[in-house]
Amino acid sequence: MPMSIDLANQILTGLLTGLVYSLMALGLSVIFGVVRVVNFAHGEMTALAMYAAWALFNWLELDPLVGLPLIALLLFALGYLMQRGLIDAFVSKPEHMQFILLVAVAIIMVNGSLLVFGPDAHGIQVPYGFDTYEVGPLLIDKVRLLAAVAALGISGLLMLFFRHTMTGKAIRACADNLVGARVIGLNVKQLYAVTFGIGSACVGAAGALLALLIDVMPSSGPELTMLAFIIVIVGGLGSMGGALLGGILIGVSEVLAGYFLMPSMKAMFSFAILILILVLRPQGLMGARK
Amino acid sequence: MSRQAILLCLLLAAFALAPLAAGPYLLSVLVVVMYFAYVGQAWNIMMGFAGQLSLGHTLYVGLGAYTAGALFVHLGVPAALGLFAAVAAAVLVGGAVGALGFRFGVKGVYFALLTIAFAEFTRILFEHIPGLGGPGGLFLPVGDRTGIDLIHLRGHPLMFYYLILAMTVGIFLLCRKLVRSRLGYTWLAVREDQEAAAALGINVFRAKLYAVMLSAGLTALGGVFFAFYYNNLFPNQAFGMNRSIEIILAPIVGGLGTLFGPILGALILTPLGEGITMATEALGFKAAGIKQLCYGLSLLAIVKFLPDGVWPWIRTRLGLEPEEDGEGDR
Amino acid sequence: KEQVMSGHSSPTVNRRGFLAAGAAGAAVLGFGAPLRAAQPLKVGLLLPLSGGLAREGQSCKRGAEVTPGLLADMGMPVQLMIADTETNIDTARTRAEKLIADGAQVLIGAFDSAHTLAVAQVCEQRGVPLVVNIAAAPNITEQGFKTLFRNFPTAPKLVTEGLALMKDVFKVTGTTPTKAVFLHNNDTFGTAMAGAVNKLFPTLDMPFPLVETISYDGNARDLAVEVGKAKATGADLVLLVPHGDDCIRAIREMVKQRFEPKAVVSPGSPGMYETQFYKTLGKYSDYCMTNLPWINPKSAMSQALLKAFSKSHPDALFEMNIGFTFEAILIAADAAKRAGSNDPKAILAALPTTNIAEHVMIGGPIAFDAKGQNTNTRSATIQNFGGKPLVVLPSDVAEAKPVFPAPGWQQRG
Amino acid sequence: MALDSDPSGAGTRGRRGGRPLSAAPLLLVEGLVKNFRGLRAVDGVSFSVAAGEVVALIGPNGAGKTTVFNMIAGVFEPDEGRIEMEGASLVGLRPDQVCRTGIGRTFQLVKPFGNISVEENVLIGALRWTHDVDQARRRAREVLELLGLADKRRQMARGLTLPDRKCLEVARALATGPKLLLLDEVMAGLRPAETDRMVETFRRLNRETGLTIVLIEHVMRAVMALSQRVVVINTGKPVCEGAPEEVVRDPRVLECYLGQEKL
Amino acid sequence: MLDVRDLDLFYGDAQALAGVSFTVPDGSITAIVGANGAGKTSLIRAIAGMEPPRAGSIRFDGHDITGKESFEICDLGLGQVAEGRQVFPTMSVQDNLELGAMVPRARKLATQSLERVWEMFPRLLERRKQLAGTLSGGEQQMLAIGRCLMGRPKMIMFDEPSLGLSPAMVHEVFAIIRRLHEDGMTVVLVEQNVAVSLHMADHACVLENGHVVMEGRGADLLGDDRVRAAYLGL
Ligand SMILES: Nc1ncnc2c1ncn2[C@@H]1O[C@H](COP(=O)(O)OP(=O)(O)OP(=O)(O)O)[C@@H](O)[C@H]1O
Ligand SMILES: Nc1ncnc2c1ncn2[C@@H]1O[C@H](COP(=O)(O)OP(=O)(O)OP(=O)(O)O)[C@@H](O)[C@H]1O
Ligand SMILES: CC(C)C[C@H](N)C(=O)O
Ligand SMILES: [Mg+2]
Ligand SMILES: [Mg+2]
Repeated sequence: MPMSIDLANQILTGLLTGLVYSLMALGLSVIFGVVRVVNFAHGEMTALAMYAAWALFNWLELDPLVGLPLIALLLFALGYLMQRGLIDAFVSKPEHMQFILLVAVAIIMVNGSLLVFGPDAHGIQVPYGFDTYEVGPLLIDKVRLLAAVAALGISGLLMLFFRHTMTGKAIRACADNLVGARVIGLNVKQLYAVTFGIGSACVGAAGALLALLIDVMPSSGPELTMLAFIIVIVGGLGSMGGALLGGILIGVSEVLAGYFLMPSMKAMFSFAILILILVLRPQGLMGARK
Repeated sequence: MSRQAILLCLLLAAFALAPLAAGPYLLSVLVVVMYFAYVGQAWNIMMGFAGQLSLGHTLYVGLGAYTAGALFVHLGVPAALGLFAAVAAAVLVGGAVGALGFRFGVKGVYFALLTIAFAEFTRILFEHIPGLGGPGGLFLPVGDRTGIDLIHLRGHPLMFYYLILAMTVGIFLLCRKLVRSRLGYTWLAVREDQEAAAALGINVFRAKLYAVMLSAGLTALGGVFFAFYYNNLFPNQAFGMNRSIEIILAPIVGGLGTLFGPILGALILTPLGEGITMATEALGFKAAGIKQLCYGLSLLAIVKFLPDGVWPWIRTRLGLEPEEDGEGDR
Repeated sequence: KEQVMSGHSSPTVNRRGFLAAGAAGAAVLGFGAPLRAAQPLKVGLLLPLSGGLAREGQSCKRGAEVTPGLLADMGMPVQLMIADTETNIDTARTRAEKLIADGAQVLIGAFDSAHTLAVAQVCEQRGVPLVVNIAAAPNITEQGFKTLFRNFPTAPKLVTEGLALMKDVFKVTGTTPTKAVFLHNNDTFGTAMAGAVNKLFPTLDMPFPLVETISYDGNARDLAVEVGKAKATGADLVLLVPHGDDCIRAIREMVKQRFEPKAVVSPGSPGMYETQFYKTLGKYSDYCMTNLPWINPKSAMSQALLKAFSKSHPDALFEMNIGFTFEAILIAADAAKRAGSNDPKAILAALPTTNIAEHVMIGGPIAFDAKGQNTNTRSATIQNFGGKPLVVLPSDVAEAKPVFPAPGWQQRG
Repeated sequence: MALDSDPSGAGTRGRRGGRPLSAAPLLLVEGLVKNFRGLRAVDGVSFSVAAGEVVALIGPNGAGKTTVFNMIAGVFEPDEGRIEMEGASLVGLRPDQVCRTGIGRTFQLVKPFGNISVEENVLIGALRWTHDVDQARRRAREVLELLGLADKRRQMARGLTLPDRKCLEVARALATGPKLLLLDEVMAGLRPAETDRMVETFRRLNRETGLTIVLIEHVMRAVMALSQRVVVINTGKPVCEGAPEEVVRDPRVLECYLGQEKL
Repeated sequence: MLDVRDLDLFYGDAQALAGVSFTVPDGSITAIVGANGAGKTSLIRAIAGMEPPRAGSIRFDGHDITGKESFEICDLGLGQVAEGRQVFPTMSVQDNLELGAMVPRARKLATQSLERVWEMFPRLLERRKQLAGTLSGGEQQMLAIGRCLMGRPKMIMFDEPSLGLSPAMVHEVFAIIRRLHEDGMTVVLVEQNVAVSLHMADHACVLENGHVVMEGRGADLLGDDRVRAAYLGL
């Protein structure tokens, strides 16, 4: 009996954490969906955002939840400039070129942060860092709950943005039919940069939230990149709902794998899911076949 | 005798005589260079010739290394025999990955990610196989460090250097032959346009499968060398993502699909890394990470300014026309 | 120049005699360096300064940086050549070659078992001695290396002493847990430790059963499941073998999940005594115990080292990595001094007869067995009080009394 | 205009007259249907081609001509209908298998192997029937000679002009040594003179080697000159079928395809 | 209105346009005819700034637009109805139209423009919420035209508006084009349906392999034997 309670607790945790991961993955998905470039430096950017959150917290006592918009803005700028100055020239190049380009970017980011912040893991201790709500037999970790809610909210806003604002529609138009977009005189370069910016802003927000849940160190980047991939592929590259679903799925499945198999195997389990999805439904659970 | 052939002979002579000039340190660097030239060429078969992007290629290095290594450690099987098992294992797995991917029409980025997934999956799997040491590592006992025992692959670094040099030359000649063979042309067709290839009676699925399996097998040979040169294997070192990246850098920087590309790329990248280390030390930058930072920047510069790779660029400078050097634009 | 020095024996003798005087003078005058004519020993230091193990590597480096000054005053001039293995085997290997090519006469390293093994290959090849500062994998000394000397306990030894010390703790405090759960990082070091625990635990008739062994990925982003699983076993003692920050995540989750073991004890691993651990966890970091070789607070040399260290690194923690890295260099320098030559061959010849009674780590005199393993290392129990690690056992070097069971998370002021 | 095609036309009539006698046609297409997400691209197209015949398939853009080719060539599987080559069904075969039954095809949107030389492009086609690369190369040169591309054989295919690329498509298909050649708008973009030359080449192939040809063309000049029979389809449905000179006078064809003269 | 001089366009090493020169008189319907692959679409793409020409100059409405970005050119009032309609399949008809008014010059007028398009194409009004991808070919063509009008162009280039349309629909589309012309719009018309387009055009030029081989009044070309032979097969 207590077994099942523990399990319920774990699943809840996985679900909440998964939501935050989805927000990060969402960035990757948005970027690929429009710009058609797989951002292999995604996790590294997330790590940068986490460092930013840490810095704001340590130097200005700014709670990540408060600093979030600022960090999102910072990452937006970063993404915008990256697309403009670097990636734009590669959008029409073959995948492996984009891969190398972004790997180079990733290497620079990882070691840049090593130089600046040193090798230590940086964690944020908010006053409420150890609080938990007790709901009946369930224990809900306050930080996780806040982060998850925020993540959900931001994802919602993003969807609204793409559905109802003119810029959002224009960006969708680019993804929908690039030629058409140019035919009616949309500034595609600009919109791409904005999209990359928005994707990065997601990463920024996610980073701020993740900083509450996990510690950041230079080597966190690659891990997170992998995680983001698994989530978006499972959910469907380019599908926003997919990213959310994928995040929750991976969050929960890792918990289950850890609980019933061996925690050190949980990542393996996720990769197994990834392989299955790629083989049986490459477009992902919610992706539309192109 | 074409200019390419001449160039080739000069290069070979240079490498053959290098140890006379190079001290043990340079020798160890050269071994790494050759190693990456070799595996780079093996990867190139899959990507450069058949156009299938594998980003998890270290999977085959690891499989080769662990198979031969384990056989040697547990059953005392000499490398000379173990390599057959190693190749077989890699070819099998490669075949499986290919079959799964291609049968279900997994293409482009998705196939690339599939290969990563398999590599990572295997990494963690191997961390949970006690018989292979798990994360604790698999250690190959070393008796003789001075002699030359090619059967057990035990002996002096010079032996290893000439071995990997031979392997690199071998794979170079093999690819040269392949490129002009029926299979080679079939791959080119598949790389360029699968639909058109099919319309010309080419079984695209099989062609791609052959490419993966051959590439996997040859890469596994590199893995066997890796195992017996380093004598200790760890899953995260053998199967890690960074390894896959290291493998593909040389051929891409050197020139994708060309015969010289991988060699040239390795000749550029490994020394570049070493050079940057010395430079930063000389300039008194002690901070860790600065080297990799510069490395990343150089990489960025290369892909940005020589997107087709260094070799094609040099080739036009040397006035070697693709036709003339017989390797087409590959 | 080396050749000349080691070639003729007489000048060496003179030099040695002179050195002694110089050292004495140095002690008095405070600066002896200029007086000394000796060639400083070129020590190549290999550490993971970047990449996955960068944290630990850097802390070893801090220890190394203060060493030459101290050794100089002891008449053992050394010149450090520090190289970064980037937590990568290839690099470790080529860096080693490079150091030797640049004239390193002894190599020290390499914190990680994997890299140590790679470097050992090179040293064996080149006949250059390798003094291992930190690396616990047992098989390092089972490879039959002639040039490798390790001043760090093997995983089994860490575990044996770690568990023994636990029994002492229970004896001293008069409380015994009912059952324990074993959590370990699934990396090279962690599995070596796990192997030892699972092999030795039954043989050491411990007063409590080990109900479950849980291995986790050191890179795991959070340890919620891991801890949840541990909690589900209902154990009241947690044996934890982290390898770095993971212990922070583990403790944090315990608090959040209201998992209240009598104590969290490491049978011999780094982590729960590091600055980061205290900074992040605050009051929750207290009372955690670690059983592993520690700096002997009572030793004069430790005091000297501590003084020098806190001068150059006021806010860095003075812990094991520093001690062992210092000792590794000390061992090399001592061998060179006894050999009266900086020639690798001579040092190699002198190392087996090493016998250093006065050093910084707890334990007997530093001496190596046939395999090049120092068997005189001794683990101590350190426990955290107010964000500082204090030695609580063995009593002869203790700085405080062990507290067990630890007060619950919520009961802490 | 139509008179142009008379010399062969004579022979043709003979063959056309004889067609009912010849047992199974080389290619038989019956009741083909293909839908793309609701859009009915091909709707009940039927026709048959006797060995040695030249048949043209015409119709406005989007009529479904290329889709018909794609179904014959095994790119799409028809939703309904039969496709038979020499009495054996082609339905369900992969494109490469169809090719091995002796059907060569060109693509309307040319698909040259851009990064290799023209000669190698054709060589790859020839490797369909020989395993010997040198033999294939010799064959490639013959074909290139025949189609007047010989002087460009060392160029990278991507550097060719469209007409040359279309020509390369044909060369590649021919090199596979097909019994039946499916040509999708290979004359498009050729100047009338070039068109005539190309037409002459195909005529010769047809006459000398008995090569059977089905061609999709918008260039009526070529259709009139080359084909012995014309099949007209519109919005996927068959409109009419017959001798070229009859078809171009058929009001339905004028209405749906050639465009009304008076407006 | 439009003046093209010695335009060269390459795709990689492949030349698509070679020294193309022609002019479009203000308020005219100018037809550009030519076989598939003649370079018609390339020409239009080059003018619209979607393919950078290698040589030559393009002047539109007094501005030199050579090498300008497509969005700048659109904003000068040069609209196009591209080959294959190029609507946004997964977006509603209304979204499609509104996006047409994203160019600065048309933003403020978006609402009026929409009204105009509604009354011009009542069929689109009925389907305003429908996804463009699910419209019939003809309706998509209307949408493409409507979307173009939302951008308030001074001149429209039509690339094969009748492509893949049923004859009836072709009539409708041409009727629309004629109506636009009567309202004073300058029109460039690229057509496969040579007969019809030459009938409509008061000015025309024939493109072959990227060269202009004939230029003149539509009716004259229609009478020209070579044209009849090559493009009408008569
Ligand atoms: N792969 C596909 N998916 C969806 N629709 C398709 C596909 N291929 C063709 N179509 C549609 O089927 C119809 C017929 O296309 P097809 O290419 O056969 O026309 P065609 O007769 O060859 O025209 P053209 O003379 O322009 O080549 C068109 O409406 C086209 O849009
Ligand atoms: N994106 C491209 N890349 C390479 N070549 C191209 C590209 N687009 C067109 N071409 C080539 O440029 C030439 C002209 O093509 P274009 O589409 O302009 O002809 P068109 O007259 O519009 O033909 P259609 O009547 O079929 O529309 C052709 O050879 C075509 O193959
Ligand atoms: C963690 C240390 C005490 C041991 C070292 N990291 C090793 O790999 O063995
Ligand atoms: Mg067609
Ligand atoms: Mg066109």
